Amino acid sequence: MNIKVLVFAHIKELIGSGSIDLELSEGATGNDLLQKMEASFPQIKGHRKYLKLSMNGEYINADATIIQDAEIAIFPPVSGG
Amino acid sequence: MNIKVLVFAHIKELIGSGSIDLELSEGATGNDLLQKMEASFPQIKGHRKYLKLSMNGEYINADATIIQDAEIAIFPPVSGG
Amino acid sequence: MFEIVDHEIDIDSITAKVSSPEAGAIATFIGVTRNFTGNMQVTCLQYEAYPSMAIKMMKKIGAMAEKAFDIKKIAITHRIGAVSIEEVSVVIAVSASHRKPAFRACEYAIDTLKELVPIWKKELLTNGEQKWIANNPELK
Amino acid sequence: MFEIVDHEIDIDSITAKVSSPEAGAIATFIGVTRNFTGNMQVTCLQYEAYPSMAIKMMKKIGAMAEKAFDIKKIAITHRIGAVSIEEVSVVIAVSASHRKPAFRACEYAIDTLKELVPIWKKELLTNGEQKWIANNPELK
Repeated sequence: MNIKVLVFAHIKELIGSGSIDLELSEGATGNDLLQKMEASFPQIKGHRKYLKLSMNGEYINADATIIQDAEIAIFPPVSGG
Repeated sequence: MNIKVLVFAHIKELIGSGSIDLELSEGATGNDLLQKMEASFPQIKGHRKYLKLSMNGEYINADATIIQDAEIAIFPPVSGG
Repeated sequence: MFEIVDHEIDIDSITAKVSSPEAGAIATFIGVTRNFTGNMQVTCLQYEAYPSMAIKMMKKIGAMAEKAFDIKKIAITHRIGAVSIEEVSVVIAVSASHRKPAFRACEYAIDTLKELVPIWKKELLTNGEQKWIANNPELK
Repeated sequence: MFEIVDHEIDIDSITAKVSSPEAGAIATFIGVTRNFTGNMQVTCLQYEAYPSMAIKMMKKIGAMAEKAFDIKKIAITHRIGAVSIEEVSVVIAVSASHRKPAFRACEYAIDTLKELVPIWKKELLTNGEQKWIANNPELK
Protein backbone atom coordinates (compact mmCIF):
# COMPACT_ATOMS: atom_id res chain seq x y z
CA MET A 1 0.00 0.00 0.00
CA ASN A 2 1.10 3.53 -0.71
CA ILE A 3 1.29 5.75 2.36
CA LYS A 4 1.72 9.49 2.52
CA VAL A 5 3.92 10.57 5.42
CA LEU A 6 4.03 14.17 6.65
CA VAL A 7 7.18 15.34 8.40
CA PHE A 8 7.75 18.50 10.41
CA ALA A 9 10.31 20.80 11.97
CA HIS A 10 13.86 19.44 12.22
CA ILE A 11 12.95 16.22 10.40
CA LYS A 12 11.42 18.16 7.53
CA GLU A 13 14.62 20.19 7.23
CA LEU A 14 16.77 17.06 7.24
CA ILE A 15 14.65 15.38 4.55
CA GLY A 16 14.14 18.55 2.54
CA SER A 17 10.41 17.98 2.05
CA GLY A 18 7.29 18.05 4.20
CA SER A 19 5.60 15.09 2.54
CA ILE A 20 6.96 11.67 1.51
CA ASP A 21 5.23 8.82 -0.37
CA LEU A 22 6.23 5.39 0.90
CA GLU A 23 5.34 1.89 -0.28
CA LEU A 24 4.55 -0.39 2.68
CA SER A 25 3.27 -3.96 2.83
CA GLU A 26 -0.19 -4.62 4.29
CA GLY A 27 -0.03 -4.91 8.10
CA ALA A 28 3.13 -2.85 8.35
CA THR A 29 3.68 -1.12 11.71
CA GLY A 30 5.03 2.26 12.65
CA ASN A 31 8.42 0.61 13.18
CA ASP A 32 8.38 -0.77 9.63
CA LEU A 33 7.55 2.69 8.37
CA LEU A 34 10.37 4.28 10.36
CA GLN A 35 12.83 1.68 9.04
CA LYS A 36 11.77 2.39 5.50
CA MET A 37 12.14 6.14 6.10
CA GLU A 38 15.63 5.65 7.51
CA ALA A 39 16.58 3.50 4.51
CA SER A 40 15.44 6.25 2.14
CA PHE A 41 16.76 9.15 4.26
CA PRO A 42 19.79 7.97 6.25
CA GLN A 43 20.27 11.51 7.51
CA ILE A 44 17.39 11.00 10.00
CA LYS A 45 19.06 7.98 11.65
CA GLY A 46 19.92 8.75 15.25
CA HIS A 47 16.73 10.79 15.68
CA ARG A 48 14.46 7.77 15.98
CA LYS A 49 14.64 7.48 19.78
CA TYR A 50 12.63 10.66 20.22
CA LEU A 51 10.47 10.75 17.10
CA LYS A 52 6.69 10.91 17.54
CA LEU A 53 4.23 9.17 15.23
CA SER A 54 0.65 10.08 14.50
CA MET A 55 -2.09 8.46 12.42
CA ASN A 56 -5.09 10.54 11.36
CA GLY A 57 -4.16 13.22 13.86
CA GLU A 58 -3.82 10.91 16.89
CA TYR A 59 -0.57 9.82 18.53
CA ILE A 60 0.28 6.15 17.96
CA ASN A 61 2.98 3.86 19.28
CA ALA A 62 5.59 2.56 16.87
CA ASP A 63 4.14 -0.96 17.11
CA ALA A 64 0.68 0.14 15.91
CA THR A 65 -0.45 -1.18 12.54
CA ILE A 66 -0.61 1.39 9.75
CA ILE A 67 -4.06 1.58 8.17
CA GLN A 68 -4.45 2.05 4.43
CA ASP A 69 -5.24 5.66 3.39
CA ALA A 70 -4.41 6.96 6.86
CA GLU A 71 -2.56 10.27 7.19
CA ILE A 72 0.72 9.47 8.94
CA ALA A 73 3.03 12.07 10.43
CA ILE A 74 6.51 11.85 11.94
CA PHE A 75 7.89 14.68 14.01
CA PRO A 76 10.22 15.63 16.86
CA PRO A 77 8.90 16.39 20.37
CA VAL A 78 6.58 19.36 20.21
CA SER A 79 7.70 22.78 21.46
CA GLY A 80 4.73 25.10 21.07
CA GLY A 81 3.62 27.66 23.63
CA MET B 1 -7.97 65.75 70.20
CA ASN B 2 -10.29 65.97 67.22
CA ILE B 3 -10.20 62.95 64.94
CA LYS B 4 -11.70 62.57 61.49
CA VAL B 5 -13.12 59.08 60.93
CA LEU B 6 -13.96 57.79 57.47
CA VAL B 7 -16.62 55.10 57.18
CA PHE B 8 -17.50 52.94 54.19
CA ALA B 9 -20.05 50.60 52.66
CA HIS B 10 -22.74 49.28 55.02
CA ILE B 11 -21.46 51.37 57.94
CA LYS B 12 -21.59 54.52 55.85
CA GLU B 13 -25.18 53.74 54.92
CA LEU B 14 -26.13 53.13 58.57
CA ILE B 15 -24.53 56.38 59.70
CA GLY B 16 -25.69 58.38 56.71
CA SER B 17 -22.31 60.03 56.15
CA GLY B 18 -18.86 58.96 54.97
CA SER B 19 -16.94 61.15 57.38
CA ILE B 20 -17.40 61.81 61.13
CA ASP B 21 -15.54 64.19 63.43
CA LEU B 22 -14.96 62.75 66.91
CA GLU B 23 -13.46 64.27 70.06
CA LEU B 24 -11.10 61.76 71.74
CA SER B 25 -8.80 62.13 74.74
CA GLU B 26 -5.03 61.83 74.19
CA GLY B 27 -3.89 58.21 74.24
CA ALA B 28 -7.31 56.91 73.21
CA THR B 29 -7.30 53.50 71.47
CA GLY B 30 -9.30 52.08 68.59
CA ASN B 31 -11.64 50.55 71.16
CA ASP B 32 -12.28 53.97 72.72
CA LEU B 33 -13.00 55.34 69.28
CA LEU B 34 -15.42 52.52 68.48
CA GLN B 35 -17.21 53.05 71.81
CA LYS B 36 -17.59 56.74 71.07
CA MET B 37 -18.88 55.93 67.58
CA GLU B 38 -21.44 53.52 69.03
CA ALA B 39 -22.55 56.12 71.57
CA SER B 40 -23.11 58.65 68.78
CA PHE B 41 -24.55 56.15 66.29
CA PRO B 42 -26.29 53.33 68.18
CA GLN B 43 -27.43 51.91 64.83
CA ILE B 44 -23.92 50.47 64.28
CA LYS B 45 -23.99 48.46 67.52
CA GLY B 46 -23.88 44.75 66.77
CA HIS B 47 -21.53 45.29 63.84
CA ARG B 48 -18.46 45.81 65.99
CA LYS B 49 -17.36 42.17 66.04
CA TYR B 50 -16.41 42.29 62.37
CA LEU B 51 -15.46 45.93 61.87
CA LYS B 52 -11.96 46.72 60.53
CA LEU B 53 -9.95 49.72 61.60
CA SER B 54 -7.22 51.53 59.70
CA MET B 55 -4.92 54.41 60.55
CA ASN B 56 -3.20 56.31 57.74
CA GLY B 57 -4.09 53.58 55.28
CA GLU B 58 -2.75 50.65 57.35
CA TYR B 59 -4.82 48.10 59.25
CA ILE B 60 -4.61 48.47 63.03
CA ASN B 61 -5.91 46.41 65.94
CA ALA B 62 -8.59 47.91 68.18
CA ASP B 63 -6.11 48.22 71.04
CA ALA B 64 -3.72 50.44 69.03
CA THR B 65 -3.32 54.02 70.19
CA ILE B 66 -4.86 56.65 67.93
CA ILE B 67 -2.31 59.24 66.82
CA GLN B 68 -3.27 62.89 66.53
CA ASP B 69 -4.00 64.04 62.95
CA ALA B 70 -4.08 60.46 61.69
CA GLU B 71 -6.68 59.46 59.09
CA ILE B 72 -8.82 56.79 60.73
CA ALA B 73 -11.25 54.57 58.83
CA ILE B 74 -13.84 52.06 60.01
CA PHE B 75 -15.33 49.57 57.58
CA PRO B 76 -16.83 46.13 57.18
CA PRO B 77 -14.81 43.17 55.78
CA VAL B 78 -13.71 43.99 52.25
CA SER B 79 -15.40 42.35 49.27
CA GLY B 80 -13.60 43.60 46.16
CA GLY B 81 -12.63 41.46 43.21
CA MET C 1 0.65 49.91 37.74
CA PHE C 2 -2.03 50.09 40.44
CA GLU C 3 -5.20 52.02 39.82
CA ILE C 4 -8.86 52.42 40.60
CA VAL C 5 -11.02 53.55 37.70
CA ASP C 6 -14.69 54.43 37.32
CA HIS C 7 -15.05 53.32 33.69
CA GLU C 8 -14.67 50.15 31.60
CA ILE C 9 -11.29 48.46 31.88
CA ASP C 10 -9.32 47.84 28.68
CA ILE C 11 -7.69 44.47 29.27
CA ASP C 12 -5.07 44.85 26.51
CA SER C 13 -3.75 48.03 28.10
CA ILE C 14 -3.20 46.20 31.41
CA THR C 15 -1.32 43.29 29.84
CA ALA C 16 0.70 45.84 27.82
CA LYS C 17 1.81 47.45 31.10
CA VAL C 18 3.53 44.26 32.27
CA SER C 19 5.10 43.41 28.92
CA SER C 20 8.88 43.13 29.03
CA PRO C 21 11.50 41.74 26.64
CA GLU C 22 12.59 39.45 29.48
CA ALA C 23 9.11 38.04 30.10
CA GLY C 24 8.08 34.82 28.37
CA ALA C 25 4.76 34.46 30.17
CA ILE C 26 1.89 36.68 31.27
CA ALA C 27 -0.88 35.35 33.51
CA THR C 28 -3.99 37.40 34.02
CA PHE C 29 -7.04 37.25 36.21
CA ILE C 30 -10.20 39.01 35.08
CA GLY C 31 -13.11 39.39 37.50
CA VAL C 32 -16.51 39.63 35.85
CA THR C 33 -20.04 40.30 37.11
CA ARG C 34 -22.14 37.11 37.11
CA ASN C 35 -25.88 36.98 36.45
CA PHE C 36 -26.78 34.95 39.53
CA THR C 37 -25.78 34.84 43.17
CA GLY C 38 -27.19 31.66 44.67
CA ASN C 39 -30.61 31.70 43.02
CA MET C 40 -31.07 35.47 43.03
CA GLN C 41 -30.75 37.29 39.72
CA VAL C 42 -28.32 40.20 39.67
CA THR C 43 -28.80 43.48 37.79
CA CYS C 44 -25.32 44.80 38.49
CA LEU C 45 -22.69 45.08 41.18
CA GLN C 46 -21.99 48.44 42.77
CA TYR C 47 -18.39 48.84 43.96
CA GLU C 48 -17.17 51.38 46.51
CA ALA C 49 -13.53 51.94 47.49
CA TYR C 50 -11.43 53.71 50.09
CA PRO C 51 -9.16 54.82 47.26
CA SER C 52 -5.98 56.00 48.99
CA MET C 53 -5.78 52.90 51.20
CA ALA C 54 -6.82 50.64 48.32
CA ILE C 55 -3.90 51.85 46.19
CA LYS C 56 -1.56 51.49 49.16
CA MET C 57 -2.71 47.88 49.70
CA MET C 58 -2.42 47.07 45.97
CA LYS C 59 1.17 48.36 46.00
CA LYS C 60 1.85 46.22 49.05
CA ILE C 61 0.43 43.16 47.27
CA GLY C 62 2.63 43.95 44.26
CA ALA C 63 5.72 44.25 46.46
CA MET C 64 4.90 41.02 48.30
CA ALA C 65 4.33 39.19 45.00
CA GLU C 66 7.66 40.44 43.63
CA LYS C 67 9.40 39.26 46.78
CA ALA C 68 7.73 35.85 46.93
CA PHE C 69 7.77 34.89 43.23
CA ASP C 70 10.25 35.19 40.38
CA ILE C 71 8.23 37.71 38.36
CA LYS C 72 9.01 40.76 36.24
CA LYS C 73 6.02 43.10 36.61
CA ILE C 74 2.55 43.14 38.13
CA ALA C 75 -0.38 45.47 37.43
CA ILE C 76 -3.75 45.68 39.16
CA THR C 77 -6.74 47.74 38.02
CA HIS C 78 -10.04 47.71 39.91
CA ARG C 79 -13.18 49.41 38.71
CA ILE C 80 -15.66 51.12 41.04
CA GLY C 81 -19.25 52.20 40.53
CA ALA C 82 -21.85 50.08 38.73
CA VAL C 83 -20.51 47.03 36.86
CA SER C 84 -23.08 45.21 34.74
CA ILE C 85 -23.24 41.51 33.93
CA GLU C 86 -20.29 40.32 31.80
CA GLU C 87 -18.45 43.57 32.53
CA VAL C 88 -15.03 43.49 34.14
CA SER C 89 -14.52 44.65 37.75
CA VAL C 90 -10.84 43.80 38.20
CA VAL C 91 -7.82 42.84 36.07
CA ILE C 92 -4.54 41.54 37.45
CA ALA C 93 -1.67 40.89 35.03
CA VAL C 94 1.69 39.37 35.97
CA SER C 95 4.68 38.85 33.71
CA ALA C 96 7.56 36.47 34.40
CA SER C 97 10.30 34.64 32.58
CA HIS C 98 8.34 31.42 33.00
CA ARG C 99 4.71 30.53 33.43
CA LYS C 100 4.64 28.90 36.87
CA PRO C 101 5.65 32.00 38.87
CA ALA C 102 3.31 34.12 36.72
CA PHE C 103 0.34 31.88 37.61
CA ARG C 104 1.31 31.60 41.29
CA ALA C 105 1.77 35.35 41.69
CA CYS C 106 -1.46 36.18 39.85
CA GLU C 107 -3.46 33.83 42.05
CA TYR C 108 -1.73 35.14 45.16
CA ALA C 109 -2.56 38.71 44.12
CA ILE C 110 -6.30 38.14 43.62
CA ASP C 111 -6.56 36.04 46.80
CA THR C 112 -4.82 38.77 48.80
CA LEU C 113 -6.75 41.59 47.11
CA LYS C 114 -9.96 39.95 48.29
CA GLU C 115 -8.60 39.91 51.85
CA LEU C 116 -6.86 43.26 52.16
CA VAL C 117 -7.90 45.87 49.61
CA PRO C 118 -10.63 48.17 51.00
CA ILE C 119 -13.22 47.81 48.25
CA TRP C 120 -16.77 46.65 48.85
CA LYS C 121 -19.48 45.41 46.56
CA LYS C 122 -23.20 45.58 46.82
CA GLU C 123 -25.44 43.35 44.73
CA LEU C 124 -28.41 45.03 43.10
CA LEU C 125 -30.93 42.26 42.46
CA THR C 126 -33.68 42.22 39.84
CA ASN C 127 -36.26 41.99 42.65
CA GLY C 128 -35.14 45.44 43.83
CA GLU C 129 -33.13 44.21 46.83
CA GLN C 130 -29.66 45.51 47.56
CA LYS C 131 -27.15 43.46 49.51
CA TRP C 132 -23.61 44.24 50.69
CA ILE C 133 -21.31 41.28 50.16
CA ALA C 134 -18.54 39.89 52.36
CA ASN C 135 -15.81 37.89 50.58
CA ASN C 136 -15.22 35.89 53.71
CA PRO C 137 -18.48 34.07 54.55
CA GLU C 138 -17.49 33.78 58.24
CA LEU C 139 -17.65 37.54 58.50
CA LYS C 140 -21.06 37.98 56.91
CA MET D 1 -12.65 28.45 20.11
CA PHE D 2 -9.45 26.74 18.91
CA GLU D 3 -7.41 28.27 16.16
CA ILE D 4 -4.01 28.68 14.59
CA VAL D 5 -3.30 32.10 13.08
CA ASP D 6 -0.42 33.59 11.15
CA HIS D 7 -0.84 37.17 12.38
CA GLU D 8 -0.82 39.11 15.64
CA ILE D 9 -3.24 37.83 18.28
CA ASP D 10 -5.79 40.26 19.69
CA ILE D 11 -6.01 39.26 23.36
CA ASP D 12 -9.32 41.03 24.02
CA SER D 13 -11.02 39.04 21.28
CA ILE D 14 -9.94 35.76 22.91
CA THR D 15 -11.18 36.73 26.36
CA ALA D 16 -14.42 37.95 24.75
CA LYS D 17 -14.92 34.45 23.31
CA VAL D 18 -15.10 32.88 26.76
CA SER D 19 -17.27 35.59 28.30
CA SER D 20 -20.53 34.29 29.72
CA PRO D 21 -23.18 35.79 32.02
CA GLU D 22 -22.58 32.80 34.31
CA ALA D 23 -18.82 33.34 34.54
CA GLY D 24 -17.40 35.39 37.41
CA ALA D 25 -13.76 34.74 36.58
CA ILE D 26 -11.55 34.53 33.53
CA ALA D 27 -7.96 33.31 33.78
CA THR D 28 -5.65 33.75 30.82
CA PHE D 29 -2.18 32.64 29.87
CA ILE D 30 -0.24 34.66 27.32
CA GLY D 31 2.98 33.27 25.88
CA VAL D 32 5.47 35.91 24.73
CA THR D 33 8.81 35.80 22.92
CA ARG D 34 11.70 36.55 25.30
CA ASN D 35 14.89 38.36 24.33
CA PHE D 36 17.28 35.77 25.76
CA THR D 37 17.53 32.02 25.89
CA GLY D 38 20.27 31.11 28.35
CA ASN D 39 22.82 33.75 27.40
CA MET D 40 22.04 33.79 23.67
CA GLN D 41 20.17 36.79 22.32
CA VAL D 42 17.05 36.00 20.30
CA THR D 43 15.87 37.86 17.18
CA CYS D 44 12.55 36.06 16.93
CA LEU D 45 10.91 32.69 17.27
CA GLN D 46 9.72 30.87 14.17
CA TYR D 47 6.71 28.59 14.80
CA GLU D 48 5.59 25.72 12.58
CA ALA D 49 2.45 23.63 13.08
CA TYR D 50 0.80 20.46 11.85
CA PRO D 51 -2.46 22.41 11.72
CA SER D 52 -5.16 19.72 11.45
CA MET D 53 -3.68 17.64 14.28
CA ALA D 54 -2.90 20.76 16.33
CA ILE D 55 -6.57 21.84 16.24
CA LYS D 56 -7.64 18.29 17.08
CA MET D 57 -5.31 18.23 20.10
CA MET D 58 -6.45 21.69 21.23
CA LYS D 59 -10.07 20.50 21.11
CA LYS D 60 -9.07 17.44 23.12
CA ILE D 61 -7.37 19.65 25.72
CA GLY D 62 -10.52 21.80 25.86
CA ALA D 63 -12.73 18.73 26.36
CA MET D 64 -10.40 17.32 29.04
CA ALA D 65 -10.32 20.68 30.84
CA GLU D 66 -14.13 20.91 30.79
CA LYS D 67 -14.35 17.39 32.21
CA ALA D 68 -11.71 17.87 34.91
CA PHE D 69 -12.59 21.39 36.11
CA ASP D 70 -15.79 23.30 36.80
CA ILE D 71 -15.38 25.79 33.96
CA LYS D 72 -17.71 27.46 31.47
CA LYS D 73 -15.64 28.00 28.31
CA ILE D 74 -12.09 27.66 27.08
CA ALA D 75 -10.40 29.19 24.03
CA ILE D 76 -6.90 28.60 22.65
CA THR D 77 -5.22 30.58 19.87
CA HIS D 78 -1.67 29.82 18.73
CA ARG D 79 0.26 31.90 16.26
CA ILE D 80 2.66 30.43 13.70
CA GLY D 81 5.40 32.03 11.60
CA ALA D 82 7.83 34.61 12.97
CA VAL D 83 7.01 36.02 16.41
CA SER D 84 9.25 38.90 17.51
CA ILE D 85 10.32 39.81 21.04
CA GLU D 86 7.38 40.92 23.25
CA GLU D 87 4.94 39.59 20.66
CA VAL D 88 2.38 36.97 21.66
CA SER D 89 2.65 33.36 20.44
CA VAL D 90 -0.23 31.79 22.34
CA VAL D 91 -3.29 32.87 24.33
CA ILE D 92 -5.41 30.57 26.47
CA ALA D 93 -8.52 31.98 28.15
CA VAL D 94 -10.76 30.07 30.55
CA SER D 95 -13.98 31.29 32.13
CA ALA D 96 -15.60 29.78 35.21
CA SER D 97 -18.06 30.69 37.94
CA HIS D 98 -15.15 30.99 40.37
CA ARG D 99 -11.46 31.75 40.06
CA LYS D 100 -9.84 28.55 41.33
CA PRO D 101 -11.10 26.26 38.54
CA ALA D 102 -10.33 28.98 35.98
CA PHE D 103 -6.68 29.13 37.12
CA ARG D 104 -6.35 25.35 37.41
CA ALA D 105 -7.82 24.71 33.96
CA CYS D 106 -5.74 27.46 32.32
CA GLU D 107 -2.52 26.06 33.75
CA TYR D 108 -3.54 22.53 32.82
CA ALA D 109 -4.23 23.68 29.26
CA ILE D 110 -0.86 25.36 28.69
CA ASP D 111 1.02 22.47 30.35
CA THR D 112 -0.79 19.97 28.14
CA LEU D 113 -0.48 22.11 25.01
CA LYS D 114 3.28 22.04 25.49
CA GLU D 115 3.16 18.23 25.67
CA LEU D 116 0.64 17.31 23.01
CA VAL D 117 -0.04 19.99 20.41
CA PRO D 118 2.11 19.48 17.29
CA ILE D 119 3.70 22.92 17.04
CA TRP D 120 7.45 23.49 17.01
CA LYS D 121 9.57 26.54 17.53
CA LYS D 122 12.95 27.47 16.21
CA GLU D 123 15.00 30.21 17.79
CA LEU D 124 16.65 32.66 15.42
CA LEU D 125 19.60 34.13 17.32
CA THR D 126 21.28 37.48 16.72
CA ASN D 127 24.53 35.63 15.91
CA GLY D 128 22.79 34.07 12.91
CA GLU D 129 22.31 30.62 14.45
CA GLN D 130 18.99 28.80 14.24
CA LYS D 131 17.98 26.20 16.80
CA TRP D 132 14.93 23.95 17.05
CA ILE D 133 13.62 23.80 20.62
CA ALA D 134 12.25 20.88 22.61
CA ASN D 135 9.89 21.77 25.49
CA ASN D 136 10.94 18.66 27.35
CA PRO D 137 14.70 18.91 28.04
CA GLU D 138 15.01 15.11 28.31
CA LEU D 139 14.07 14.85 24.68
CA LYS D 140 16.50 17.43 23.37
